[in-house]
Amino acid sequence: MSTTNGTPKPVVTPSAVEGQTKLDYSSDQDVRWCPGCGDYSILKQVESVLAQQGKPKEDIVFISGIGCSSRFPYYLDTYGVHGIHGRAPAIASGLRSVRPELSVWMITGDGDALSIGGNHIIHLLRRNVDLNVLLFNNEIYGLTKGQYSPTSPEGAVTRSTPMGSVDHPFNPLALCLGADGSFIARSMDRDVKHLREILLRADTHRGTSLVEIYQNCNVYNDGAFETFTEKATKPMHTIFVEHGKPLVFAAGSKGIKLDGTKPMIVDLATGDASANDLWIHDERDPLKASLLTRLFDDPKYEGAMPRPFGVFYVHERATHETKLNAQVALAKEKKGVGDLDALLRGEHTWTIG
Amino acid sequence: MSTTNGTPKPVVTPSAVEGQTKLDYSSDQDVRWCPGCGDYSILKQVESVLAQQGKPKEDIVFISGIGCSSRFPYYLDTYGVHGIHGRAPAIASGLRSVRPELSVWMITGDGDALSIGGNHIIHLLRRNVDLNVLLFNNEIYGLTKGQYSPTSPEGAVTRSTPMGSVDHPFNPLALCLGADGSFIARSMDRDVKHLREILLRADTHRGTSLVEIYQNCNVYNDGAFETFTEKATKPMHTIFVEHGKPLVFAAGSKGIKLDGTKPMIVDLATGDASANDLWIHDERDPLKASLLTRLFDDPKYEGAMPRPFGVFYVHERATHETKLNAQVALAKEKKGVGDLDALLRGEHTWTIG
Amino acid sequence: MTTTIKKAKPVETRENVVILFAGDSGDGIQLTGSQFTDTNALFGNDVSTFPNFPAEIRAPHGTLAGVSGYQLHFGSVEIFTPGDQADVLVVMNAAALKANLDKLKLGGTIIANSDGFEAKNLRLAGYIDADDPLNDGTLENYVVHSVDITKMTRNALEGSPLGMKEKDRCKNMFVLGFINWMYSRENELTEGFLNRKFAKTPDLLDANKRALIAGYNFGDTSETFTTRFEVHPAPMPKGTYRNITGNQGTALGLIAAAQKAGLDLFYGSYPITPASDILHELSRHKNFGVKTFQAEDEIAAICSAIGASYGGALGVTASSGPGIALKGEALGLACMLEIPLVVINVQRGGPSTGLPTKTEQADLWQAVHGRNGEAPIPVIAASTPTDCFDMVLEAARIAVEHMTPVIFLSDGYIANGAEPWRFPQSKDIEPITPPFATPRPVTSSAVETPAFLPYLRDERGVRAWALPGMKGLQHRIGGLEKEDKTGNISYEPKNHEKMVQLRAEKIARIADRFKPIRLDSGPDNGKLLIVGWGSTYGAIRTAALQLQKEGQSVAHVHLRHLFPFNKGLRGMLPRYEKVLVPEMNSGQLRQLLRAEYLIDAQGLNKIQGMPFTSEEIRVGALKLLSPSPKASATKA
Amino acid sequence: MTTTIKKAKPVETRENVVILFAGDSGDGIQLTGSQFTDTNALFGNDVSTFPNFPAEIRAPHGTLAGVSGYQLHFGSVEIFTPGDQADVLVVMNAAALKANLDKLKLGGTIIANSDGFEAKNLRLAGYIDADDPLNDGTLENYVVHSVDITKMTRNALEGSPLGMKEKDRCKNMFVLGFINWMYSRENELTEGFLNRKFAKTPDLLDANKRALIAGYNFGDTSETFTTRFEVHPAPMPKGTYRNITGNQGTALGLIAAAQKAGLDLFYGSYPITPASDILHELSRHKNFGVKTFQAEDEIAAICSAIGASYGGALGVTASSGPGIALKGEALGLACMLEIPLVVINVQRGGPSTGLPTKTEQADLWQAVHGRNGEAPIPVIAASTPTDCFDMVLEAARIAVEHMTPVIFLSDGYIANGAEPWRFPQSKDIEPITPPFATPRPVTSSAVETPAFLPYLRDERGVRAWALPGMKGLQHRIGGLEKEDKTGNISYEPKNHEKMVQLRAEKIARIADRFKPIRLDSGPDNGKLLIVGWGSTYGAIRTAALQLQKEGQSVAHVHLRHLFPFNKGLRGMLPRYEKVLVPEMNSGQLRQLLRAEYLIDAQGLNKIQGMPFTSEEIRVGALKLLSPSPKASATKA
Ligand SMILES: Cc1ncc(C[n+]2csc(CCOP(=O)(O)OP(=O)(O)O)c2C)c(N)n1
Ligand SMILES: Cc1ncc(C[n+]2csc(CCOP(=O)(O)OP(=O)(O)O)c2C)c(N)n1
Ligand code: SF4
Ligand code: SF4
Ligand SMILES: [Mg+2]
Ligand SMILES: [Mg+2]
Repeated sequence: MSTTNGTPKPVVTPSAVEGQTKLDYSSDQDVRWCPGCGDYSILKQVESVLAQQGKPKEDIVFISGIGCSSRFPYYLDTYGVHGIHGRAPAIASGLRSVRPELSVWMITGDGDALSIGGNHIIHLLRRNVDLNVLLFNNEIYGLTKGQYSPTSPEGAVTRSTPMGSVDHPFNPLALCLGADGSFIARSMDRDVKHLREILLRADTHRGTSLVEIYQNCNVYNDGAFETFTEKATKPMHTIFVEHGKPLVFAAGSKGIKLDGTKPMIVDLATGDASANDLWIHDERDPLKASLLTRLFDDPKYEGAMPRPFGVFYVHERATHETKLNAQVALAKEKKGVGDLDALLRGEHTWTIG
Repeated sequence: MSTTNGTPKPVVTPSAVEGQTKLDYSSDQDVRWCPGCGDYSILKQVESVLAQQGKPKEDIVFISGIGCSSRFPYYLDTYGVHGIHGRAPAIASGLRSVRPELSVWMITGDGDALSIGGNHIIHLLRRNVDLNVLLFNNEIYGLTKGQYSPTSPEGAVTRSTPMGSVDHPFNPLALCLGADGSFIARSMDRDVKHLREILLRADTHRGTSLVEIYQNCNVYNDGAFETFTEKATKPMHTIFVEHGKPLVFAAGSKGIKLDGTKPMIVDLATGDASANDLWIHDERDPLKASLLTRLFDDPKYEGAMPRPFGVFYVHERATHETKLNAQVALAKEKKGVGDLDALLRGEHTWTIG
Repeated sequence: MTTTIKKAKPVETRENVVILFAGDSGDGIQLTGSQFTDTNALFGNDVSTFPNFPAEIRAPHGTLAGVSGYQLHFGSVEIFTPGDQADVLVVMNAAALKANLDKLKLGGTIIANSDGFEAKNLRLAGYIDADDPLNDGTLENYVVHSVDITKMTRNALEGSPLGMKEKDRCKNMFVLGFINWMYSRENELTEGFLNRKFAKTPDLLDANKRALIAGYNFGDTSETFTTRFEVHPAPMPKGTYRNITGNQGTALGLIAAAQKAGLDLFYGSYPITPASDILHELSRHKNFGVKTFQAEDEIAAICSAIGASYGGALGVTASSGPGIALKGEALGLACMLEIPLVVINVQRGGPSTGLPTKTEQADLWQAVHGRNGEAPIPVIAASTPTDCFDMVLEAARIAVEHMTPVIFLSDGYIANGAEPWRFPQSKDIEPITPPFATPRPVTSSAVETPAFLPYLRDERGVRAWALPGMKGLQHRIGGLEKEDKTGNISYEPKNHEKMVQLRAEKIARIADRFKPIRLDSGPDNGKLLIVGWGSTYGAIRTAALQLQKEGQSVAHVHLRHLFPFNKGLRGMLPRYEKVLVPEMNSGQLRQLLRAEYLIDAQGLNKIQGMPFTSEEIRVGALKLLSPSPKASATKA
Repeated sequence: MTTTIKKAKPVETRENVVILFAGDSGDGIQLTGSQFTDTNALFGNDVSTFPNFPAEIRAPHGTLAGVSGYQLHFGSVEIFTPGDQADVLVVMNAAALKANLDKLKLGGTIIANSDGFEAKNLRLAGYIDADDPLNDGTLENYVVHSVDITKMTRNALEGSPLGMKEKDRCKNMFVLGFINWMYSRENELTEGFLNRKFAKTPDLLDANKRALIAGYNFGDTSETFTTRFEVHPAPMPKGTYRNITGNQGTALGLIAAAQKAGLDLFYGSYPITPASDILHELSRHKNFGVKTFQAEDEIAAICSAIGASYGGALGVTASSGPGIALKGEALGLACMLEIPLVVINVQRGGPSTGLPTKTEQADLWQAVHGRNGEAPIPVIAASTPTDCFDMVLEAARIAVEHMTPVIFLSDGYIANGAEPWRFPQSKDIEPITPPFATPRPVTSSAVETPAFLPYLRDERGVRAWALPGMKGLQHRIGGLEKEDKTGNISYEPKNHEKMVQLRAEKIARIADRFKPIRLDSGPDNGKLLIVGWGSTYGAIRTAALQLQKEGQSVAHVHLRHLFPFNKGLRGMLPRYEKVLVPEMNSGQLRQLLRAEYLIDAQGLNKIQGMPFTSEEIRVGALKLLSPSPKASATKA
């Protein structure tokens, strides 16, 4: 396969590929997650986004590591690689280097991406390889039956920590931003509409689109995110950020304003603060984005800040494969397409007889 | 060796250990770095700090990975492990788990720590294992003779990138802060006084003290940091931050103030701004610290922000080994010190004959 | 309470029984099985079990992929395997039947939960146009008891405040009660278990107990069951016993080793099936000074263990094949540093991710040869669940006393399987003596102190263990080649060769301490020697004893030391006309034996993720003894 | 300009000469050596070189640790090694002499830069109380020419605007000029080289040229040198030649393979000595569609190559022992995926970090056995620098045409050593045919398309290569065991065994394509067969030819395929009374041969980070032929 420069992804309108319906993208394998697992809803939204984007199936590749989440590729009728634990980013980077015209998705879990795969993820982000990375965060090792993960809260009692975990967990998005990720977002399995929107945004971003998805493991860590997902508590504990819009939550009754670099909750109902005073979300501001990632309080505590969802940060910069392939093109242009015989003969030769 | 809870490091006054002079801490091995290598000055300062702290040599351990920098342990008459590439954090974590009373230093390079060892470093930082980590950043692979590293600037022409690197480099301190490091600092080989101060601060901090040290590799990447280290350019391009003090540089003629979350350079000479308007450095403020790490402009560009040096961030939180050993102590207290016979017999037994 | 056994129904005595419980992963099959195992063990039977989990991922209810099984072999005679074929098959639904029927012997008994054979179940299990096997005659060669366990459990729980779902979860207790009755066992032990488990949830406690008793009484009263059975206690060696799985044995062995060496135990590990249970078990015993560290990956796991050993603890790491593959570089470092380290590989089906929940022995080559450079490391394998305790203790003993990493091989079969264990007394376990260096007074200046020689060796070629904190012994070690004695970096050609030899001799000399090799059974010379290693022990032993009964000239030796070999092996092998090496791989031990002893060892290889049956071994041996058409070639 | 050879001084003819240049790492020894090599090669001599670098870390000037050496063997006869002992030793300082004197044959010539023997140098070199070996008689068994090269170079450069330091850096050109004179060679080639190198820095160009000529003229005029030498062209096969190192050969072989297969070359690698130069070389040839990816570690390196191969490129990764150890798990994945992949191991001294700049062959076991599970992977080794080109091409051919990872073994000795290469014509290189699958029309709904079978195999057991983008061939692959043909996940026992066998047979069948095995030299039956592999080729060949001259019944076969073996080997081995296997390890190939063929192969093992000398092989062979005290036992 000879490769081309990082050609822009074909922007295909839904109608582009005739008669593809959502079902079209699902494979013939029966899905094998536990009944009630949050993974089902994510699969559904991805299928729906694929259908809307309407790219030809054969031009799409799903690459994953190992974990419950990483079984994902088997359930889609695209190309797919179920890799080894934590290494999906490297496999995907190699693939995109030689096939920049393909649409590549990467599926990973909190253990796969942040424990064994941590190094590959941060290097993927700094290099900015054009992928949609879906990080299924259920704050547990599901597939191996319930050990704590790098996102499990301190004190978490799991099969490997009967007295509670002593590890301070990662703040995944702070880490990803620290690695200079070019697209950082958070969504949840339970809010399908939001999830769908974010996945669409991710797919259209050119570069590594990292989407952390809060996903419920109803077998080993049920309800880990219920404060954010359940009707009763969701309004007070979540805030959905949108570019150019003020940070409001609690059904518009509360907002967040910035006092210098310090975020504070203000009451909008009692007119002692108005929408104009509020922190206006700017996706392009890396400093504000890092402040957003720091809104990471444990909701259990009094006066905890709400947890942000949405696209935290977007930055357009050249992808790794574009630059790599540009050098190849440039070399061909400057030196001419390689002549094997010239290469073999080298600089100094001598002839005998 | 039975272990104790993370006992506080003995605070020893210089006089504590009789007649130890600086020389005391250097080993009988002759130092084998290239003449002129920045590593020499770092070694010198570490020896001087050890002498000042005056801990008994046998209670100090230096652990390193692989690289020119990682030869460091051989040159000190303490205990030392020259490990394998990138894995020093894991070796050190194991050691501290069982020997929390020791003083442990870790020596690593930009390749060792941020390329192959990236995952271990970020997990070390989040767990907050009590170590002094000296990251020798020379923006090159020295030992393997000059390939680019994860901190080499984009476009860097090295032995493995004749057409220039296409990798966007890490911002090491942003990454470390993103991993929730509890002590983040930067210094340079050429400013020995500053280096010494920072090393002292690092040694007294309880937790993972990460110090990035700009180190000149005069053979493969000579002058990488000269804008920051040379008399002529240093004043305009560096800013030395101190807790509670305003951000001033250029010999007091310029300062940095914060417009919301936006840092801007102001002129102090022409009275159009005064020290009171300036950004006051607060080591304890994680948000401001992350803004500091973002002062990372390439000095070549017009209007580049000066590069900060000093302690960016300090946060006292329990170390991993303290919590781990506390659980052991608690278990012994609650269940009583383990009785092997009771353990072997278990719950249900039956007797025959 | 205690149910009293009415002698109403006739009781037949059996020498041994193989019973296989099967159902949905959600049905609590593993619990039923292990409870019945404990009851029989406590009663005095010899037992051997084989839990067969579904693939890691939980499959939709009622599908073949979701079937969980628990096979128990108990008897009044010595038992070495979970049994080749089952006498009784208990199935909670159609999928369980479909998946396990081939494991039931002809004429065997099937106890089926009729409620699990609805059209839906049948379809999910893949019965063509949902024909019910219970009624369409497919089972005419078996004794079938179709019982609506669901309904009867619900009836038994009438009035209980529990919801239907929770009630149905008590089905397994109904089954257990019934089986207790069928084999003349008491509910007592299980009741005690339930009291502890549900102490805080009286409703669940009550429901489970009621289901248990209901099952028992059902057997007593139901017309369909005319006889019950009795399996007398086995003539086991006098002593006190408990039941134990291989992974438990491994965990306990490590703690015992640390205690006997006076060291803290540091366990650095990254979860992986089927090794994780060792981590789970150890993490519960912190009061023994056990420190468990769940590392970010397998490399960090082994390196943290190396760091802990350097600090003076017993450093241990464990994984399974794919994770062990990641530890190769660090193993080389440990080999160079010459410090104690135990590396556990609970083998599973490979290559790559392979068959995570299935068993295999295909990591032997990796253990013996899987490193760069000349890096000899002792390799030890356990042959049964209880042997895991003894062998990991041996591994730790060698690691500490000989200052070397040691690889301990177990596998999914013995790791999860259980058997009675006549556990030792702490005082009867020989102490382990770490070769600690002796600290030396410090003088104020480094120059004056005569240099400490970290790589000076004793007569066994072992260096001293100098720990940080020991005065005057400061030294630096690492992965670069070292100068003899001083341990300083050296690239000197002759020195390198010498160090390679010193490291090799040190390991070779470990064989000096092994007990003389002895046959497991059979004549000390003859037609055929079966050489086994690891978890094939039970099947080979059973087959060998059987063959000897049949008058065949067959002996069995089982290797626990795979590297270095027991010196006695060299003399033993030539005393037999033929050598057969059964392995759950393509012939890895066979390759090592052929190279070492130049004997034409033959292989009997099964690579199905399932243990050998003793019959497969017997047939394989017979083929070699007399290549006759008689011994039908069940290709193992 | 061209210097004209005045025939003033008598010229002696030599058949072959071994010259060893040695000095500080800063002295430009490697350049002097390689320039003189090129000059002789160009002249028509056969040549073989051995650059011997100091340990990775640069040591203080003048110390033993800092000595860099370059040994060149050139002649009018066929040359297979850099020579056992040197005829001429050129040393720039005392340390260089101390470190290399033992490599000079008795009566050999020493050309010493007297300026490098100041008291300071002598102390640094560790000469006891700074006795000057040039004058204290220690060298009485050698012909010593002490020349103040530094001073003469400075004189020659008088008036040059260069600083003293820069002037002194021209010393190596003075030496080269002098040696050119001594062996009746022209300065021409080097002048051309200098013109290119210093095109942009006329001062340096001028200085280097002046030093070069000064050295030449010094020889001509100086009284001390009475004779010069002549080495006539070697009777090499007709053709056009160039000089090439093993790492260059490997890089070029990979590019040729990709071109011949019509694939892009993707090289994912993490720097490590001595493999890095392959990365450096490849990164200069992007115009061949070569994509080099410097990964964050070795695991990412191999995984990126797997991803690239999955995408339809020729995926290649390389490292040395410690890095290869990290690739084991991913190798297992590639084996399961059954996609092309070339994994290069440029071996170095081990274990662990070992001796990074020294050579060894101790990673053979790791290559053949170093994985979890049954994961057979072909292993191929190169025997000389030029053979690296042929063998890596062979490795890539097998990888692509048989859809499998292949391990290619080189080592530090041939990787850095150079020899003349009669390079092939592109058209004479046989094309490589990837077994691409054929895309199929898509229908609008997945249900209607008959499922594509990614694991359907052809008669060689090879599956088709279906690339993303190919219509209608969407499929999912991974590391879990697969169902035959469909590639769907399967835990079915019999299927697992079948797949293990299919994968093994596929690899075994690759041997069908090997050329018939042939001896390198010697009778096709007799007393002794020497079986070699890898970089020991030159030493063994030289020794074997010598022994045959001496009338010994000795043959030599050199293995390039280490797994699977060439089928002809089975018939060949028994035709000799004894088999000797020389290896730079403890006997790894020997172990494999003994297990496979049950022959009592003997080992000749050298583990010193240095290649065998042909004499060591000869003596070892003689000992085996007639264990007499005569053949003194130089323990290799
Ligand atoms: C090299 C290796 N180490 C360990 C494992 C075992 N393992 C499989 S998945 C997994 C973690 C799963 O957790 P996560 O990534 O969060 O995925 P989830 O199952 O929660 O979706 C582990 C430890 C493995 N398969 N391979
Ligand atoms: C597993 C492994 N991979 C690669 C190497 C080769 N290697 C040694 S040091 C090094 C990088 C050195 O760079 P850095 O960490 O920045 O240290 P420096 O030499 O610059 O101080 C590499 C790639 C190795 N020794 N081991
Ligand atoms: S274990 Fe948890 S994450 Fe895995 S499939 Fe089940 S519910 Fe989902
Ligand atoms: S190569 Fe660079 S980093 Fe290494 S010792 Fe030399 S100067 Fe220092
Ligand atoms: Mg998870
Ligand atoms: Mg560096």
